[in-house]
Amino acid sequence: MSLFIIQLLNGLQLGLLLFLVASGLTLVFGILDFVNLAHGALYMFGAFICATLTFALGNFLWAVLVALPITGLLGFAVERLVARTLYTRDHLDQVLATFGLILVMDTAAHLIWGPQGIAVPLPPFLQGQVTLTGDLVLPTYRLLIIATGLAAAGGLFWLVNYTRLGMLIRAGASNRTMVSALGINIQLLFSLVFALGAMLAGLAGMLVAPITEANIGMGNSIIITAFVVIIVGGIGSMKGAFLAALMIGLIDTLGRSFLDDIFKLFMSPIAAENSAPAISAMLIYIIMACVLALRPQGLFPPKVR
Amino acid sequence: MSGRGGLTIAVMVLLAALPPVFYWTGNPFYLDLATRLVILAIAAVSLNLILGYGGLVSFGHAAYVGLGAYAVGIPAHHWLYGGLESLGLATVSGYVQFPLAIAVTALFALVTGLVCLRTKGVYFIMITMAFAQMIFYLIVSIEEYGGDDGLVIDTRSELGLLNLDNPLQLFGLAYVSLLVAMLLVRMIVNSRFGMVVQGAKNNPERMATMGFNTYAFRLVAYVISGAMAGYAGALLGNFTTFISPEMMDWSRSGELMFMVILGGAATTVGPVLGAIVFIVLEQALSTITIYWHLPFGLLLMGVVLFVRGGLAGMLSRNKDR
Amino acid sequence: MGDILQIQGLNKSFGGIKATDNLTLAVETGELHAVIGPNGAGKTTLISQLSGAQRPDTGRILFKGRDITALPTHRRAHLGITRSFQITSLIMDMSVLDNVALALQAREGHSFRFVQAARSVDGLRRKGLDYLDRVGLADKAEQQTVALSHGEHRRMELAIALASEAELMLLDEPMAGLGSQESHEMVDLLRTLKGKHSILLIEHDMDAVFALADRISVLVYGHIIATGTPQEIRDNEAVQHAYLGEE
Amino acid sequence: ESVKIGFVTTLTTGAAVIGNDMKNSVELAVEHLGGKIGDLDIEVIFEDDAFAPETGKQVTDKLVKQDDVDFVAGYIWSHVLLASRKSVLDAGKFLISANAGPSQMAGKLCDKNFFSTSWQNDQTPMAMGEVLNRQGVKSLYLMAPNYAAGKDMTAGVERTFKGEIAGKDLTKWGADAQLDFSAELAKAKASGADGLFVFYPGAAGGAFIKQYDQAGLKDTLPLYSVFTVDALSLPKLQAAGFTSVLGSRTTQQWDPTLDNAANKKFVEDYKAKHGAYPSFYGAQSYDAIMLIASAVEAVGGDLSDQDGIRAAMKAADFDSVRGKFTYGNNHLPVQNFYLREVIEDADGMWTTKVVETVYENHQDSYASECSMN
Amino acid sequence: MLELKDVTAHYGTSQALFGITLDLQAGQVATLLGRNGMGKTTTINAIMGIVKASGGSIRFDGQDVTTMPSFRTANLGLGLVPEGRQIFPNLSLRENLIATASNHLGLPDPWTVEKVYALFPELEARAASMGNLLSGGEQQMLAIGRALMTNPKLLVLDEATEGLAPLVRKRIWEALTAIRQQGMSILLVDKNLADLMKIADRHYIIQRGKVAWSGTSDQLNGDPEIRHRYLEF
Ligand SMILES: Nc1ncnc2c1ncn2[C@@H]1O[C@H](COP(=O)(O)OP(=O)(O)OP(=O)(O)O)[C@@H](O)[C@H]1O
Ligand SMILES: Nc1ncnc2c1ncn2[C@@H]1O[C@H](COP(=O)(O)OP(=O)(O)OP(=O)(O)O)[C@@H](O)[C@H]1O
Ligand SMILES: [Mg+2]
Ligand SMILES: [Mg+2]
Repeated sequence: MSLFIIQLLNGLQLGLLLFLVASGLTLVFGILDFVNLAHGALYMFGAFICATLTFALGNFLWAVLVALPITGLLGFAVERLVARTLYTRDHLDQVLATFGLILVMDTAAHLIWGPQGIAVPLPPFLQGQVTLTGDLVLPTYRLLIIATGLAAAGGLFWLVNYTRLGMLIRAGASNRTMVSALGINIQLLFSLVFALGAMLAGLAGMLVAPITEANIGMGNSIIITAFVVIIVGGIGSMKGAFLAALMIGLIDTLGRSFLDDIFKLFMSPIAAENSAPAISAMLIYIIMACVLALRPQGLFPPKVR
Repeated sequence: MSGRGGLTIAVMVLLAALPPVFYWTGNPFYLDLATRLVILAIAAVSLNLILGYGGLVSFGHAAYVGLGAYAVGIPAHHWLYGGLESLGLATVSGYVQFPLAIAVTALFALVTGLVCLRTKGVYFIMITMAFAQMIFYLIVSIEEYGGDDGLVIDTRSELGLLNLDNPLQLFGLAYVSLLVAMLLVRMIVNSRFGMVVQGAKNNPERMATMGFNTYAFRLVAYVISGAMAGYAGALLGNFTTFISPEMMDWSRSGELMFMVILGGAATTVGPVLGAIVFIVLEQALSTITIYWHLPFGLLLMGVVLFVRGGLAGMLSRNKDR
Repeated sequence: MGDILQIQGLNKSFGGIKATDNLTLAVETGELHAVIGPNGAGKTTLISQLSGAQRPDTGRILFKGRDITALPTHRRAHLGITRSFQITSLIMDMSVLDNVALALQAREGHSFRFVQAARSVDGLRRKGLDYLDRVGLADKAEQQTVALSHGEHRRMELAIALASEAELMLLDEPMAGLGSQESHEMVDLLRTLKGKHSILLIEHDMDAVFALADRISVLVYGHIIATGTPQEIRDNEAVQHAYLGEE
Repeated sequence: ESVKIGFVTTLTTGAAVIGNDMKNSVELAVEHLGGKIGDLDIEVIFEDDAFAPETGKQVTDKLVKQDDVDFVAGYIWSHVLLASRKSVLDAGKFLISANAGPSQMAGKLCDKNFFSTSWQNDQTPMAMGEVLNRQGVKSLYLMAPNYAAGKDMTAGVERTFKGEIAGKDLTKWGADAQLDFSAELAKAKASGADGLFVFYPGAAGGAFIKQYDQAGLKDTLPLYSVFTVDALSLPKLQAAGFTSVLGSRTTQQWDPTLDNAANKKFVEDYKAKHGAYPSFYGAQSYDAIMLIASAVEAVGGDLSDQDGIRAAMKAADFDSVRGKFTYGNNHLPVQNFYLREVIEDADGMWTTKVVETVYENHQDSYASECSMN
Repeated sequence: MLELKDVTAHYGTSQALFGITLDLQAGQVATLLGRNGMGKTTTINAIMGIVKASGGSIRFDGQDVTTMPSFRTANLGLGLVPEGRQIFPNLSLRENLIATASNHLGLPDPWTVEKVYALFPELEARAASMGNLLSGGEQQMLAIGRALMTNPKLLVLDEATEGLAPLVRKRIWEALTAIRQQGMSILLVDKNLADLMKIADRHYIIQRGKVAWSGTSDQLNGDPEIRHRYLEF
């Protein structure tokens, strides 16, 4: 039983991490209508910048605080140089250009930081484990991730749905020309949103770095999962991204933990041992296909797209 | 003749002439390169049918290529190591393998298309990718066919008088196939069927009001495209003599997409041009530096940012002036 | 001649809004039946249900006596129902003529024809130009649709509806966006269709409505409050109050 | 005149760390040879497989057809080697694996022109299973990536380990490989096993070690790994202070502390040049060049004397950094395997040292399937 | 207040405006007339900076706005009711009103949501509906309200009564008359000539991208020849 609870918490933590990546993506995609494949590259840069700063400043938390605005600036630059000219083009052009950007950023990271990746040390108070009850033990750091993820989710939800800025962002997504003709500096607004998206991606990368490490290619493995999350949730919906991220985090974790046991109930142990990993690797795609087969717009499509 | 018609002919003539010249002048490697290029161009042409003309951005097209290749590899494997004789699938006959590749991919397109085509836009992109990934992991988990280690095709398809072990003949087959594929797609898109598919790209609601069941038309286009990609896959299997799930990875599907867009979506010559530029650049840059992704990425971005309508658009525009 | 279209007890609500409220209406074969009513009364919603774009919650729609309530849009088109859109809906990246040619093609039966080039099918082009000529767009036939002005788009909308030669045409504000002269021309054009097609016309241009309609129904809050000849409607006080003002 | 050697390894993606180490070692070997074998210049052409079998095959084709090399060496990954094998052997060239050791090529697919300076996949985990038996581990939890080598590794340890398997997780691998192991670690802990066996090569290894550290399992669930903790990951782990890796055990056919002259020279010169310990990948690559050199020298630089070169290679008559070894009928080394422990060296650098010899002159179990003798 | 001199404009390579010259005084109401496709909307888009003028100059309130980005022009006090409504589909009706609301000129007694509802009571009941779900007429009213909420001093209406019921149309003319009395200027495109004659001071007839005729309502009324030639009654 306690294993089950731990796995629930692990799933929650994975889901929130996914949400951080997906939220920036859904912000830029759902709101600016810009498909940014290079979101993963920003995630990687966040991790690397933070890793470097951790050694320079001697403390992980300080590094995160300094790295956040830097990734924001990086996002700002990407918006200026690449994204801006592409808003009015179709998605395919955006996909192609940002794919090019991935190649550039990955190679740049390789040139700057080398291929080996950087392991990020945590300050002592985050290194230990917290005993919740009896044998419910969780690494302290994972709790920090849970807290950060929840805070970011709340903040974003409020920003997009309940502020005038949020309204303008949504309005701009559907009709830039009109927003501009009604007196709003839409370019600036879009730059800011893009930078915010980059910061969210960067933050996720920074939080992951102490668990895995800052690594070339880390962005490319997360980006597809992040897309799956926002698709399952419904593009442009913060609520959808949040719930889908949790759902996928939980299903993935629980699938990895219990699928083989479940399979053993109705097939031979050997067959179960072989098919369980195959199925659990496919799991998120199966979920996505099922969701889309039943609800072609995702689980929580925003009221309009 | 319009600028683009001239461009198409020029490209195709060059593509036919250069590779054999390389071969005879002692550069067999460049003939190989051209064969791979032409085969991928077939896949890109097939993708262009649904992506360029139909607006159906399939992000799982590499899966069809891969399935086509496995339709060659699996029978060849059983022919060597036994099994499946009862189904007649332990064979190296191209007359079985190629139709099998087409049939399997058409069926896969039909089944997944039924589901995928209910969705639109980016949802479609992602669900096609999801199905491709499922096939990917499925093959990875089948140890009999090498799992993720892949499968070596020890014997190429036997096709009557053609000897596919001869690189020139293999190139010839691929080249003719490409020509046929281009003509086929051209014919389809200009036909009444093609007009419906193109109309449905922009405004399916209007098309329905006119009386077209757009779902059925798109499904047929999707199946045709998938089957053509499967055929390309069968050729690719014969060419590389080694197949692995890796060739179905989403990044491979992405590359096919890029060939189409780079060259110019919804044009006859675009996908071919895209394949040429993509492969040649990849080859040329990677011999210069292992950091070739950097200039390559910059070039991709440059093309998108500054050249609208892909290379075909740019080249034929200049000619028109 | 009987009724080509019968609407029986139709209901459709969106959340709390009853856009169609137990609506019953019949269109006689060959008549031009106008539906007028205030903004937001449910006129477009009615057309959407008739064309198949939206499903009614309850109620039945009979076309030539056959229940079509559950048929998808394209099947209804085959039976002979077409609509025009209040908010222009065209294939923007095709030429003006291709748009109309597609409508003609749809009438040929199935379009699973893979070999002959559509643009070389003589009948499609010639007839397409004919219809464009009728709405005054023949000289724009080869232009990309997106490059036309608003009023020109509105006229294309009508050309497509005409080209479908449907027995029943559901026209949603065809005059909207037209200049005053073009409106007059359009009235003349619609007049020539009378008798050949049954038309359900939605329009806020009262001059046009009174000039054309055989019968008028007034739709308010999702149900019909009056049906009658133009004169009867003009004299109806409730209608005066709810819709016409003192005009 | 020159000897042309094509060397295929991974120079991009995260796995380029391995490729770089191999490249450094090859270059060091060429340097030690003075850039010449007899009268012939050594020309090494490095190619990047980008961690993908298709790319690996393409660059191999290029080496064979365009550059017309005499030897093709390298290959980190089994699937890349399997994909490229035919291109090299059909062209009648020599193929030397400096790392990958798929069972097929040790058995059914063995070839007269194929040699290995590494091992067969199963051998290292088999040695680990043996160690576990000796240490009295009663139950074991297994974790590895879900791909061919991962399955080979778990199969290898299961073949020799006599205790009970408390559980096994094969995790997602490939482009979107799983790097967060919280769920598996929780399971492993809950299983109550005495030990945890893992195989996580490359970047995944570092990630695994960190999470193992964060989960605080060092005392309750000792770690036994193969190909996970190596000279490439240790500096990173040391920089980040993950001390739980100190003392962890791993098996291998080579170690920087092996006491022979060739190894001393290799390790010391490597350290002097690159400021770090070489890894086993590097050691095997160094050996590959030395093997080629010994064979070319044996035929007096006559590269057309294929039979002579083959016979000379088969003799393995060179100073290997792992000490003397012989070739089995399948042209795979028959060699010792050692148990190594992670320690801090005199200069404060983390590295490994040999604890004991697990196997002496061990031959892989597929040799009998090979038709050569 | 608004002054266009020889303004030309292109869509890609095809020219749509061939030299438009017009001016509009503070507190005046002017109209652009002409058949479909003659360049009325293009003129308005050039003023707003949505389409870049390729030649000539546009001045508003003493400032050159020819090349200004459109949000700057708007903030100088231009409020647009665009052709085809262009409601934000993914915002609720109420959000459509407040998202871009402003009072850059610091006008006393600015427009509020309540005032807009008072003008168009139909809207209040739909306040929470998403923009794209509104009926055509509701969208049109909303577009007018949205422009008013930016508190402009020049209101530009491009076919603002399209698709509105006669009663509502009447109410709009009344409202425009009242607004004008508060000193706001108005530039109008509409097809209901009779109504325009009553409210407008000046008319400009646009023919193939040029001003073919201009004059007062009385002049237009008194010149059937002109009406016949350009507007073709
Ligand atoms: N999909 C929908 N969801 C929610 N409400 C809707 C939807 N479609 C229409 N409505 C509402 O239903 C009512 C009727 O809309 P409809 O478009 O049918 O009006 P209409 O009579 O055509 O008006 P107009 O003359 O202004 O075009 C309107 O109040 C509108 O806001
Ligand atoms: N996006 C566009 N691309 C190319 N040409 C265009 C575009 N929009 C309009 N045009 C052309 O510019 C000319 C003027 O169009 P405009 O929209 O200004 O006309 P209008 O007078 O407003 O007509 P309407 O009464 O129909 O709204 C038309 O001939 C039209 O074809
Ligand atoms: Mg309506
Ligand atoms: Mg206009």
